Amino acid sequence: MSAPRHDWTIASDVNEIAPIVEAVAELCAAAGFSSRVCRLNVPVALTEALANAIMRGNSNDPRRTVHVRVMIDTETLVLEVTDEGEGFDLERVRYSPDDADWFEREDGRGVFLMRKLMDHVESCRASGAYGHTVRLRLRRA
Amino acid sequence: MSAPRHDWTIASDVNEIAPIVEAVAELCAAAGFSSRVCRLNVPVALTEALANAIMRGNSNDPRRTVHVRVMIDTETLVLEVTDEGEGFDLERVRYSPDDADWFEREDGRGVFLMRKLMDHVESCRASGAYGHTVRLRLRRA
Amino acid sequence: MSFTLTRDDDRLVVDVDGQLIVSNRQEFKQLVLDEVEHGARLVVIDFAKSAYIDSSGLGALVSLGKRIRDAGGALRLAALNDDLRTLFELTRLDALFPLYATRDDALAAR
Amino acid sequence: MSFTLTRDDDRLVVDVDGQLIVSNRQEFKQLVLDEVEHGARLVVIDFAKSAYIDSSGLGALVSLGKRIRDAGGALRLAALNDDLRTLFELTRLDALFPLYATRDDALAAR
Ligand SMILES: Nc1ncnc2c1ncn2[C@@H]1O[C@H](COP(=O)(O)OP(=O)(O)O)[C@@H](O)[C@H]1O
Ligand SMILES: Nc1ncnc2c1ncn2[C@@H]1O[C@H](COP(=O)(O)OP(=O)(O)O)[C@@H](O)[C@H]1O
Repeated sequence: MSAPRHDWTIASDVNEIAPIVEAVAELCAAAGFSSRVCRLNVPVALTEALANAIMRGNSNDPRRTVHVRVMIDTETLVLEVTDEGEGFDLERVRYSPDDADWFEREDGRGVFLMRKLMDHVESCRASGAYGHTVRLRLRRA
Repeated sequence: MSAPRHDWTIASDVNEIAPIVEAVAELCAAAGFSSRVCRLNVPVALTEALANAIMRGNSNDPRRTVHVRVMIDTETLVLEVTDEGEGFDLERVRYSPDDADWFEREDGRGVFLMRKLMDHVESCRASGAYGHTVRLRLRRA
Repeated sequence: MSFTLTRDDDRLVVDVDGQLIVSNRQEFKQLVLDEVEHGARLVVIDFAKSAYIDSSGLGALVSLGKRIRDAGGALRLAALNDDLRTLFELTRLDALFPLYATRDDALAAR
Repeated sequence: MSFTLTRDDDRLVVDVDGQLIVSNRQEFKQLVLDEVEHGARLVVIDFAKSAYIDSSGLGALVSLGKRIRDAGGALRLAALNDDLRTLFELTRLDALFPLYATRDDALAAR
Protein backbone atom coordinates (compact mmCIF):
# COMPACT_ATOMS: atom_id res chain seq x y z
CA MET A 1 0.00 0.00 0.00
CA SER A 2 1.47 3.32 -0.97
CA ALA A 3 0.40 6.77 0.15
CA PRO A 4 -1.60 8.74 -2.42
CA ARG A 5 0.37 11.17 -4.47
CA HIS A 6 0.99 14.57 -2.86
CA ASP A 7 2.96 16.36 -5.53
CA TRP A 8 2.95 16.79 -9.26
CA THR A 9 4.93 18.51 -11.97
CA ILE A 10 2.94 19.68 -14.97
CA ALA A 11 3.62 21.44 -18.23
CA SER A 12 2.54 25.07 -18.65
CA ASP A 13 -0.76 24.17 -20.23
CA VAL A 14 -4.11 25.13 -18.74
CA ASN A 15 -5.52 21.75 -19.74
CA GLU A 16 -3.35 20.23 -17.03
CA ILE A 17 -5.29 22.04 -14.33
CA ALA A 18 -8.51 20.04 -14.02
CA PRO A 19 -7.02 16.58 -13.30
CA ILE A 20 -4.70 17.97 -10.61
CA VAL A 21 -7.54 19.87 -9.00
CA GLU A 22 -9.61 16.72 -8.92
CA ALA A 23 -6.81 14.69 -7.33
CA VAL A 24 -6.21 17.35 -4.67
CA ALA A 25 -9.91 17.62 -3.85
CA GLU A 26 -9.87 13.85 -3.30
CA LEU A 27 -6.92 14.12 -0.92
CA CYS A 28 -8.81 16.76 1.05
CA ALA A 29 -11.91 14.63 1.21
CA ALA A 30 -9.86 11.65 2.38
CA ALA A 31 -8.32 13.85 5.07
CA GLY A 32 -11.77 14.72 6.35
CA PHE A 33 -12.18 18.27 5.13
CA SER A 34 -15.79 19.34 4.69
CA SER A 35 -17.47 18.58 1.41
CA ARG A 36 -18.03 22.29 0.89
CA VAL A 37 -14.29 22.92 1.15
CA CYS A 38 -13.51 20.01 -1.16
CA ARG A 39 -16.08 21.08 -3.73
CA LEU A 40 -15.66 24.85 -3.67
CA ASN A 41 -12.76 26.40 -1.77
CA VAL A 42 -10.00 24.04 -2.76
CA PRO A 43 -10.87 23.55 -6.44
CA VAL A 44 -11.42 27.21 -7.17
CA ALA A 45 -8.44 28.55 -5.20
CA LEU A 46 -6.12 25.92 -6.66
CA THR A 47 -7.38 26.56 -10.17
CA GLU A 48 -6.57 30.25 -9.71
CA ALA A 49 -3.10 29.54 -8.41
CA LEU A 50 -2.36 27.10 -11.23
CA ALA A 51 -3.72 29.40 -13.90
CA ASN A 52 -1.53 32.25 -12.63
CA ALA A 53 1.52 30.02 -12.42
CA ILE A 54 1.01 28.82 -15.99
CA MET A 55 -0.02 32.09 -17.59
CA ARG A 56 1.65 34.76 -15.46
CA GLY A 57 4.63 33.04 -13.86
CA ASN A 58 5.58 30.86 -16.80
CA SER A 59 4.04 33.03 -19.55
CA ASN A 60 2.55 29.87 -21.08
CA ASP A 61 6.05 28.78 -22.08
CA PRO A 62 5.72 25.03 -22.74
CA ARG A 63 9.33 24.41 -21.70
CA ARG A 64 8.57 25.69 -18.20
CA THR A 65 6.86 23.53 -15.63
CA VAL A 66 4.67 24.10 -12.60
CA HIS A 67 5.10 22.13 -9.43
CA VAL A 68 2.20 21.46 -7.05
CA ARG A 69 2.64 20.19 -3.53
CA VAL A 70 -0.06 19.31 -1.02
CA MET A 71 0.45 19.09 2.72
CA ILE A 72 -2.43 17.98 4.89
CA ASP A 73 -2.24 17.33 8.59
CA THR A 74 -4.85 17.15 11.30
CA GLU A 75 -5.38 20.91 11.36
CA THR A 76 -4.28 22.49 8.17
CA LEU A 77 -4.16 22.16 4.42
CA VAL A 78 -1.29 23.82 2.58
CA LEU A 79 -1.15 24.00 -1.20
CA GLU A 80 2.06 25.14 -2.83
CA VAL A 81 2.19 26.09 -6.50
CA THR A 82 5.65 26.84 -7.83
CA ASP A 83 6.36 28.38 -11.21
CA GLU A 84 9.59 29.37 -12.93
CA GLY A 85 8.83 33.07 -13.00
CA GLU A 86 10.17 36.08 -11.18
CA GLY A 87 7.26 36.25 -8.77
CA PHE A 88 5.32 39.37 -7.92
CA ASP A 89 4.32 41.49 -4.98
CA LEU A 90 1.09 39.96 -3.79
CA GLU A 91 0.60 42.80 -1.30
CA ARG A 92 0.11 45.18 -4.18
CA VAL A 93 -2.66 43.10 -5.72
CA ARG A 94 -5.66 44.70 -4.05
CA TYR A 95 -8.24 44.75 -6.81
CA SER A 96 -11.73 44.34 -5.30
CA PRO A 97 -15.44 45.01 -5.87
CA ASP A 98 -14.82 48.50 -4.50
CA ASP A 99 -12.85 49.37 -7.61
CA ALA A 100 -14.65 51.32 -10.32
CA ASP A 101 -14.17 48.82 -13.14
CA TRP A 102 -14.73 45.60 -11.13
CA PHE A 103 -18.05 45.04 -12.86
CA GLU A 104 -16.60 45.56 -16.33
CA ARG A 105 -13.10 44.07 -16.42
CA GLU A 106 -12.68 40.54 -17.65
CA ASP A 107 -9.55 39.64 -15.67
CA GLY A 108 -8.12 40.34 -12.26
CA ARG A 109 -10.32 38.44 -9.81
CA GLY A 110 -8.05 35.46 -9.17
CA VAL A 111 -6.11 36.72 -6.17
CA PHE A 112 -9.29 38.19 -4.70
CA LEU A 113 -10.99 34.80 -4.91
CA MET A 114 -8.01 32.92 -3.46
CA ARG A 115 -8.04 35.27 -0.47
CA LYS A 116 -11.77 34.82 0.01
CA LEU A 117 -11.63 31.03 -0.23
CA MET A 118 -8.45 30.36 1.78
CA ASP A 119 -7.38 31.52 5.22
CA HIS A 120 -4.02 32.72 4.05
CA VAL A 121 -2.34 33.40 0.72
CA GLU A 122 1.34 34.23 0.36
CA SER A 123 3.85 34.49 -2.41
CA CYS A 124 7.58 34.08 -2.15
CA ARG A 125 10.72 33.54 -4.10
CA ALA A 126 12.68 31.55 -1.60
CA SER A 127 16.39 31.65 -1.21
CA GLY A 128 17.40 28.00 -1.26
CA ALA A 129 14.54 26.97 -3.48
CA TYR A 130 13.80 27.05 -7.16
CA GLY A 131 11.29 29.44 -8.70
CA HIS A 132 8.42 31.36 -7.21
CA THR A 133 5.81 29.83 -4.96
CA VAL A 134 2.26 30.79 -4.08
CA ARG A 135 1.22 29.12 -0.86
CA LEU A 136 -2.43 28.72 0.12
CA ARG A 137 -3.38 27.71 3.63
CA LEU A 138 -6.71 26.62 5.01
CA ARG A 139 -7.46 25.51 8.54
CA ARG A 140 -10.03 22.82 9.03
CA ALA A 141 -13.26 24.57 9.94
CA MET B 1 -10.27 15.17 22.33
CA SER B 2 -8.31 17.94 20.72
CA ALA B 3 -5.46 17.70 18.24
CA PRO B 4 -2.00 18.30 19.71
CA ARG B 5 -0.68 21.78 19.28
CA HIS B 6 1.02 22.48 15.95
CA ASP B 7 2.06 26.08 16.35
CA TRP B 8 3.58 28.33 18.96
CA THR B 9 4.59 31.93 19.40
CA ILE B 10 7.55 32.52 21.68
CA ALA B 11 9.52 35.47 22.96
CA SER B 12 13.01 36.11 21.59
CA ASP B 13 14.72 34.21 24.37
CA VAL B 14 16.91 31.17 23.76
CA ASN B 15 15.47 29.53 26.88
CA GLU B 16 12.22 29.13 24.97
CA ILE B 17 13.85 26.75 22.51
CA ALA B 18 14.09 23.48 24.42
CA PRO B 19 10.39 23.03 25.34
CA ILE B 20 9.27 23.72 21.77
CA VAL B 21 11.83 21.31 20.39
CA GLU B 22 10.62 18.64 22.75
CA ALA B 23 6.99 19.17 21.77
CA VAL B 24 7.81 19.02 18.07
CA ALA B 25 9.88 15.86 18.47
CA GLU B 26 6.83 14.30 20.15
CA LEU B 27 4.60 15.29 17.24
CA CYS B 28 7.05 13.65 14.86
CA ALA B 29 7.17 10.49 16.93
CA ALA B 30 3.37 10.37 17.05
CA ALA B 31 3.32 10.75 13.26
CA GLY B 32 5.55 7.72 12.92
CA PHE B 33 8.86 9.30 11.99
CA SER B 34 11.88 7.20 12.89
CA SER B 35 13.31 7.54 16.37
CA ARG B 36 16.60 8.67 14.86
CA VAL B 37 14.85 11.55 13.10
CA CYS B 38 12.90 12.44 16.25
CA ARG B 39 16.00 12.34 18.44
CA LEU B 40 18.57 13.89 16.15
CA ASN B 41 17.51 15.50 12.89
CA VAL B 42 14.44 17.34 14.08
CA PRO B 43 15.73 18.61 17.44
CA VAL B 44 19.04 19.85 16.12
CA ALA B 45 17.73 21.42 12.92
CA LEU B 46 14.85 23.10 14.75
CA THR B 47 17.17 24.35 17.49
CA GLU B 48 19.36 25.96 14.81
CA ALA B 49 16.42 27.60 13.08
CA LEU B 50 15.03 28.91 16.38
CA ALA B 51 18.41 30.19 17.57
CA ASN B 52 18.89 32.06 14.29
CA ALA B 53 15.38 33.49 14.39
CA ILE B 54 15.89 34.73 17.96
CA MET B 55 19.46 35.96 17.68
CA ARG B 56 19.86 36.90 14.01
CA GLY B 57 16.34 37.66 12.81
CA ASN B 58 15.07 39.31 15.98
CA SER B 59 18.45 40.44 17.35
CA ASN B 60 17.40 39.12 20.79
CA ASP B 61 14.88 41.94 21.01
CA PRO B 62 12.43 40.80 23.72
CA ARG B 63 9.57 42.71 22.11
CA ARG B 64 9.88 40.62 18.98
CA THR B 65 8.42 37.14 18.75
CA VAL B 66 9.16 33.97 16.84
CA HIS B 67 6.42 31.82 15.38
CA VAL B 68 6.82 28.09 14.88
CA ARG B 69 4.51 26.00 12.75
CA VAL B 70 4.62 22.25 12.20
CA MET B 71 2.98 20.45 9.31
CA ILE B 72 3.11 16.69 9.17
CA ASP B 73 1.37 14.51 6.69
CA THR B 74 1.85 10.97 5.54
CA GLU B 75 4.98 11.80 3.56
CA THR B 76 6.57 14.96 4.77
CA LEU B 77 7.42 17.06 7.78
CA VAL B 78 7.61 20.81 7.32
CA LEU B 79 8.84 23.12 10.06
CA GLU B 80 8.38 26.84 9.64
CA VAL B 81 10.16 29.33 11.86
CA THR B 82 9.17 32.94 11.35
CA ASP B 83 10.98 35.90 12.84
CA GLU B 84 10.42 39.64 12.57
CA GLY B 85 13.68 40.35 10.79
CA GLU B 86 14.62 41.35 7.29
CA GLY B 87 15.65 37.87 6.26
CA PHE B 88 18.87 36.96 4.51
CA ASP B 89 20.12 35.28 1.38
CA LEU B 90 20.45 31.67 2.37
CA GLU B 91 22.09 30.86 -0.96
CA ARG B 92 25.10 32.91 0.07
CA VAL B 93 25.59 30.98 3.30
CA ARG B 94 28.01 28.33 2.10
CA TYR B 95 30.39 27.94 5.02
CA SER B 96 31.60 24.33 5.23
CA PRO B 97 34.43 22.08 6.49
CA ASP B 98 36.28 22.96 3.29
CA ASP B 99 36.79 26.50 4.55
CA ALA B 100 40.13 27.32 6.10
CA ASP B 101 38.86 28.44 9.50
CA TRP B 102 36.11 25.80 9.94
CA PHE B 103 38.14 24.07 12.66
CA GLU B 104 38.76 27.30 14.54
CA ARG B 105 35.66 29.48 14.30
CA GLU B 106 33.13 29.29 17.09
CA ASP B 107 30.04 30.24 15.06
CA GLY B 108 28.70 29.62 11.61
CA ARG B 109 27.74 25.94 11.50
CA GLY B 110 23.99 26.32 11.94
CA VAL B 111 22.87 26.47 8.33
CA PHE B 112 25.36 23.75 7.42
CA LEU B 113 23.83 21.44 10.03
CA MET B 114 20.26 22.23 9.00
CA ARG B 115 21.11 21.32 5.42
CA LYS B 116 22.75 18.08 6.51
CA LEU B 117 19.88 17.05 8.76
CA MET B 118 16.93 18.09 6.58
CA ASP B 119 16.10 17.33 2.95
CA HIS B 120 15.44 20.93 2.09
CA VAL B 121 16.03 24.31 3.71
CA GLU B 122 14.66 27.55 2.34
CA SER B 123 14.29 31.10 3.50
CA CYS B 124 11.77 33.63 2.35
CA ARG B 125 10.15 36.91 3.12
CA ALA B 126 6.75 36.29 1.73
CA SER B 127 4.57 38.89 0.18
CA GLY B 128 1.24 38.47 1.93
CA ALA B 129 2.80 37.20 5.13
CA TYR B 130 4.43 38.75 8.13
CA GLY B 131 8.18 38.57 8.77
CA HIS B 132 10.80 36.20 7.47
CA THR B 133 10.43 32.44 7.43
CA VAL B 134 12.92 29.61 7.36
CA ARG B 135 11.24 26.44 6.17
CA LEU B 136 12.73 23.00 6.82
CA ARG B 137 11.43 19.97 5.01
CA LEU B 138 12.08 16.31 5.65
CA ARG B 139 10.56 13.38 3.82
CA ARG B 140 9.86 10.26 5.78
CA ALA B 141 12.72 7.87 5.15
CA MET C 1 -16.60 19.12 -20.33
CA SER C 2 -19.00 20.34 -22.96
CA PHE C 3 -21.28 23.21 -23.92
CA THR C 4 -24.62 22.50 -25.52
CA LEU C 5 -26.30 25.34 -27.35
CA THR C 6 -30.03 25.41 -27.99
CA ARG C 7 -31.25 28.23 -30.18
CA ASP C 8 -34.91 29.26 -30.53
CA ASP C 9 -35.42 32.43 -32.52
CA ASP C 10 -33.52 35.18 -30.64
CA ARG C 11 -33.23 33.03 -27.54
CA LEU C 12 -30.14 30.96 -26.76
CA VAL C 13 -29.69 28.50 -23.93
CA VAL C 14 -26.18 27.22 -23.16
CA ASP C 15 -25.87 24.14 -20.99
CA VAL C 16 -22.55 24.05 -19.21
CA ASP C 17 -21.64 20.45 -18.49
CA GLY C 18 -18.56 20.63 -16.26
CA GLN C 19 -16.58 23.57 -15.00
CA LEU C 20 -16.33 26.90 -16.79
CA ILE C 21 -12.69 27.74 -16.14
CA VAL C 22 -9.54 29.16 -17.64
CA SER C 23 -9.07 26.23 -20.02
CA ASN C 24 -12.41 26.65 -21.80
CA ARG C 25 -13.30 30.30 -21.34
CA GLN C 26 -12.26 31.23 -24.87
CA GLU C 27 -14.27 28.45 -26.47
CA PHE C 28 -17.27 29.42 -24.34
CA LYS C 29 -17.03 33.10 -25.16
CA GLN C 30 -16.60 32.43 -28.86
CA LEU C 31 -19.55 30.05 -29.05
CA VAL C 32 -21.86 32.57 -27.41
CA LEU C 33 -20.53 35.59 -29.30
CA ASP C 34 -21.05 33.80 -32.61
CA GLU C 35 -24.71 33.30 -31.71
CA VAL C 36 -25.04 36.92 -30.64
CA GLU C 37 -23.59 37.95 -34.00
CA HIS C 38 -26.31 35.85 -35.56
CA GLY C 39 -29.18 37.39 -33.70
CA ALA C 40 -29.31 35.81 -30.23
CA ARG C 41 -30.55 38.43 -27.76
CA LEU C 42 -31.76 36.59 -24.67
CA VAL C 43 -28.91 34.36 -23.56
CA VAL C 44 -29.44 31.94 -20.65
CA ILE C 45 -26.52 29.99 -19.24
CA ASP C 46 -27.73 26.86 -17.49
CA PHE C 47 -25.35 25.69 -14.75
CA ALA C 48 -27.39 22.69 -13.61
CA LYS C 49 -24.53 20.35 -14.56
CA SER C 50 -21.73 22.58 -13.36
CA ALA C 51 -20.02 22.40 -9.96
CA TYR C 52 -17.98 25.59 -9.86
CA ILE C 53 -16.44 28.33 -11.92
CA ASP C 54 -13.15 30.19 -11.61
CA SER C 55 -12.25 33.85 -12.02
CA SER C 56 -11.73 33.29 -15.76
CA GLY C 57 -15.22 31.88 -16.05
CA LEU C 58 -16.62 34.79 -14.08
CA GLY C 59 -14.63 37.18 -16.26
CA ALA C 60 -15.96 35.57 -19.42
CA LEU C 61 -19.51 36.09 -18.14
CA VAL C 62 -18.78 39.72 -17.27
CA SER C 63 -17.46 40.52 -20.72
CA LEU C 64 -20.16 38.50 -22.48
CA GLY C 65 -22.81 40.29 -20.42
CA LYS C 66 -21.43 43.63 -21.54
CA ARG C 67 -21.32 42.60 -25.21
CA ILE C 68 -24.85 41.25 -25.09
CA ARG C 69 -26.23 44.33 -23.35
CA ASP C 70 -24.42 46.51 -25.89
CA ALA C 71 -26.23 44.53 -28.60
CA GLY C 72 -29.54 45.29 -26.87
CA GLY C 73 -29.86 41.83 -25.31
CA ALA C 74 -29.67 40.24 -21.87
CA LEU C 75 -27.55 37.56 -20.20
CA ARG C 76 -29.23 35.45 -17.51
CA LEU C 77 -27.85 32.68 -15.34
CA ALA C 78 -29.89 29.68 -14.23
CA ALA C 79 -29.74 26.68 -11.91
CA LEU C 80 -26.67 27.62 -9.88
CA ASN C 81 -25.88 25.31 -6.99
CA ASP C 82 -24.95 26.78 -3.59
CA ASP C 83 -21.25 26.82 -4.37
CA LEU C 84 -21.76 28.74 -7.58
CA ARG C 85 -24.07 31.17 -5.83
CA THR C 86 -21.41 31.72 -3.20
CA LEU C 87 -18.89 32.63 -5.88
CA PHE C 88 -21.20 35.23 -7.35
CA GLU C 89 -21.90 36.61 -3.89
CA LEU C 90 -18.24 36.74 -2.86
CA THR C 91 -17.37 38.66 -5.99
CA ARG C 92 -20.65 40.67 -5.81
CA LEU C 93 -21.21 39.77 -9.43
CA ASP C 94 -24.70 38.65 -8.45
CA ALA C 95 -25.47 42.36 -8.74
CA LEU C 96 -24.62 42.16 -12.44
CA PHE C 97 -26.57 39.06 -13.43
CA PRO C 98 -30.06 38.01 -12.50
CA LEU C 99 -29.79 34.47 -11.06
CA TYR C 100 -32.75 32.22 -11.81
CA ALA C 101 -33.73 28.94 -10.24
CA THR C 102 -34.30 27.20 -13.59
CA ARG C 103 -33.71 27.87 -17.25
CA ASP C 104 -37.43 28.14 -17.77
CA ASP C 105 -37.66 30.85 -15.13
CA ALA C 106 -34.82 32.64 -16.87
CA LEU C 107 -36.48 32.36 -20.25
CA ALA C 108 -39.90 33.38 -18.94
CA ALA C 109 -38.80 36.43 -16.96
CA ARG C 110 -39.59 39.83 -18.33
CA MET D 1 20.03 20.66 32.41
CA SER D 2 23.15 20.75 34.50
CA PHE D 3 26.92 20.52 34.36
CA THR D 4 28.79 18.65 37.07
CA LEU D 5 32.48 19.39 37.41
CA THR D 6 34.88 16.96 39.08
CA ARG D 7 38.37 18.23 39.56
CA ASP D 8 41.34 16.02 40.46
CA ASP D 9 44.67 17.79 40.34
CA ASP D 10 45.09 19.10 36.77
CA ARG D 11 42.33 16.84 35.50
CA LEU D 12 38.75 18.03 35.05
CA VAL D 13 35.72 15.97 34.12
CA VAL D 14 32.53 17.73 33.11
CA ASP D 15 29.33 15.72 33.08
CA VAL D 16 26.80 17.19 30.69
CA ASP D 17 23.33 16.27 31.85
CA GLY D 18 21.00 17.40 29.06
CA GLN D 19 21.70 19.16 25.80
CA LEU D 20 24.63 21.47 25.23
CA ILE D 21 22.99 24.14 23.09
CA VAL D 22 22.72 27.83 22.43
CA SER D 23 20.98 28.54 25.75
CA ASN D 24 23.76 27.18 27.95
CA ARG D 25 26.91 27.45 25.83
CA GLN D 26 28.13 30.55 27.69
CA GLU D 27 27.68 29.01 31.11
CA PHE D 28 29.44 25.87 29.92
CA LYS D 29 32.38 27.75 28.43
CA GLN D 30 32.76 29.95 31.48
CA LEU D 31 32.73 27.02 33.90
CA VAL D 32 35.43 25.21 31.98
CA LEU D 33 37.56 28.28 31.32
CA ASP D 34 37.53 29.14 35.03
CA GLU D 35 38.96 25.73 35.79
CA VAL D 36 41.56 26.08 33.06
CA GLU D 37 42.56 29.43 34.58
CA HIS D 38 43.02 27.54 37.83
CA GLY D 39 45.24 24.84 36.47
CA ALA D 40 43.06 22.24 34.76
CA ARG D 41 44.95 20.82 31.77
CA LEU D 42 43.29 17.54 30.85
CA VAL D 43 39.62 18.31 30.31
CA VAL D 44 37.18 15.47 29.61
CA ILE D 45 33.59 16.20 28.66
CA ASP D 46 31.35 13.26 29.48
CA PHE D 47 28.27 13.11 27.25
CA ALA D 48 26.79 9.93 28.73
CA LYS D 49 23.69 11.84 29.83
CA SER D 50 23.38 14.02 26.76
CA ALA D 51 21.21 13.33 23.74
CA TYR D 52 22.41 15.87 21.20
CA ILE D 53 24.25 19.11 20.74
CA ASP D 54 23.69 22.06 18.41
CA SER D 55 26.08 24.20 16.39
CA SER D 56 26.52 26.52 19.38
CA GLY D 57 27.57 23.59 21.55
CA LEU D 58 29.94 22.39 18.84
CA GLY D 59 31.30 25.92 18.53
CA ALA D 60 31.83 26.16 22.28
CA LEU D 61 33.85 22.94 22.15
CA VAL D 62 35.89 24.21 19.21
CA SER D 63 36.84 27.41 21.00
CA LEU D 64 37.41 25.69 24.35
CA GLY D 65 39.64 23.14 22.64
CA LYS D 66 41.72 25.94 21.17
CA ARG D 67 42.02 27.74 24.51
CA ILE D 68 42.98 24.57 26.32
CA ARG D 69 45.56 23.57 23.72
CA ASP D 70 46.97 27.11 23.87
CA ALA D 71 47.37 26.59 27.62
CA GLY D 72 49.28 23.37 26.94
CA GLY D 73 46.36 21.09 27.78
CA ALA D 74 43.97 18.76 25.98
CA LEU D 75 40.20 18.51 25.52
CA ARG D 76 38.75 15.02 25.19
CA LEU D 77 35.16 13.91 24.62
CA ALA D 78 33.71 10.75 26.09
CA ALA D 79 30.63 8.53 25.95
CA LEU D 80 28.94 10.02 22.91
CA ASN D 81 25.83 8.21 21.72
CA ASP D 82 25.37 7.49 18.01
CA ASP D 83 23.51 10.73 17.37
CA LEU D 84 26.26 12.80 18.93
CA ARG D 85 28.89 10.91 16.97
CA THR D 86 26.94 11.60 13.80
CA LEU D 87 27.02 15.32 14.52
CA PHE D 88 30.79 15.28 14.94
CA GLU D 89 31.14 13.28 11.74
CA LEU D 90 28.81 15.49 9.70
CA THR D 91 30.77 18.55 10.74
CA ARG D 92 34.11 16.68 10.54
CA LEU D 93 34.88 17.98 14.00
CA ASP D 94 35.71 14.42 15.00
CA ALA D 95 39.06 15.26 13.41
CA LEU D 96 39.57 17.90 16.07
CA PHE D 97 38.67 15.95 19.20
CA PRO D 98 39.57 12.43 20.17
CA LEU D 99 36.28 10.64 20.96
CA TYR D 100 36.53 8.05 23.77
CA ALA D 101 34.09 5.34 24.70
CA THR D 102 34.15 6.21 28.42
CA ARG D 103 35.47 8.93 30.70
CA ASP D 104 37.95 6.52 32.14
CA ASP D 105 39.31 5.77 28.66
CA ALA D 106 39.61 9.48 28.07
CA LEU D 107 41.39 10.07 31.36
CA ALA D 108 43.70 7.08 30.91
CA ALA D 109 44.77 7.81 27.34
CA ARG D 110 48.25 9.13 26.75
N1 LIG E 1 2.38 33.30 -10.40
C1 LIG E 1 2.46 34.60 -10.73
N2 LIG E 1 3.61 35.12 -11.25
C2 LIG E 1 3.69 36.41 -11.57
N3 LIG E 1 2.69 37.30 -11.43
C3 LIG E 1 1.52 36.85 -10.94
C4 LIG E 1 1.35 35.50 -10.54
N4 LIG E 1 0.09 35.38 -10.05
C5 LIG E 1 -0.47 36.58 -10.14
N5 LIG E 1 0.37 37.49 -10.67
C6 LIG E 1 0.11 38.92 -10.92
O1 LIG E 1 -1.00 39.33 -10.16
C7 LIG E 1 -2.01 39.86 -11.03
C8 LIG E 1 -3.39 39.57 -10.47
O2 LIG E 1 -3.65 38.18 -10.54
P1 LIG E 1 -5.16 37.69 -10.53
O3 LIG E 1 -5.88 38.37 -9.43
O4 LIG E 1 -5.16 36.20 -10.53
O5 LIG E 1 -5.76 38.26 -11.87
P2 LIG E 1 -5.43 37.90 -13.39
O6 LIG E 1 -4.43 36.77 -13.40
O7 LIG E 1 -6.75 37.53 -13.96
O8 LIG E 1 -4.87 39.18 -13.96
C9 LIG E 1 -1.73 39.23 -12.37
O9 LIG E 1 -2.25 40.00 -13.41
C10 LIG E 1 -0.22 39.19 -12.37
O10 LIG E 1 0.31 40.47 -12.68
N1 LIG F 1 16.75 34.11 10.75
C1 LIG F 1 17.80 34.80 10.25
N2 LIG F 1 17.70 36.11 9.99
C2 LIG F 1 18.74 36.81 9.47
N3 LIG F 1 19.92 36.27 9.18
C3 LIG F 1 20.10 34.96 9.43
C4 LIG F 1 19.07 34.15 9.96
N4 LIG F 1 19.53 32.88 10.07
C5 LIG F 1 20.81 32.91 9.63
N5 LIG F 1 21.16 34.16 9.25
C6 LIG F 1 22.47 34.59 8.71
O1 LIG F 1 23.16 33.46 8.26
C7 LIG F 1 24.41 33.36 8.93
C8 LIG F 1 24.80 31.91 9.13
O2 LIG F 1 23.95 31.29 10.05
P1 LIG F 1 24.44 29.99 10.80
O3 LIG F 1 25.02 29.06 9.81
O4 LIG F 1 23.31 29.49 11.63
O5 LIG F 1 25.63 30.49 11.71
P2 LIG F 1 25.62 31.47 12.96
O6 LIG F 1 24.21 31.84 13.28
O7 LIG F 1 26.28 30.67 14.03
O8 LIG F 1 26.45 32.65 12.49
C9 LIG F 1 24.20 34.13 10.23
O9 LIG F 1 25.42 34.58 10.75
C10 LIG F 1 23.31 35.25 9.76
O10 LIG F 1 24.07 36.26 9.12
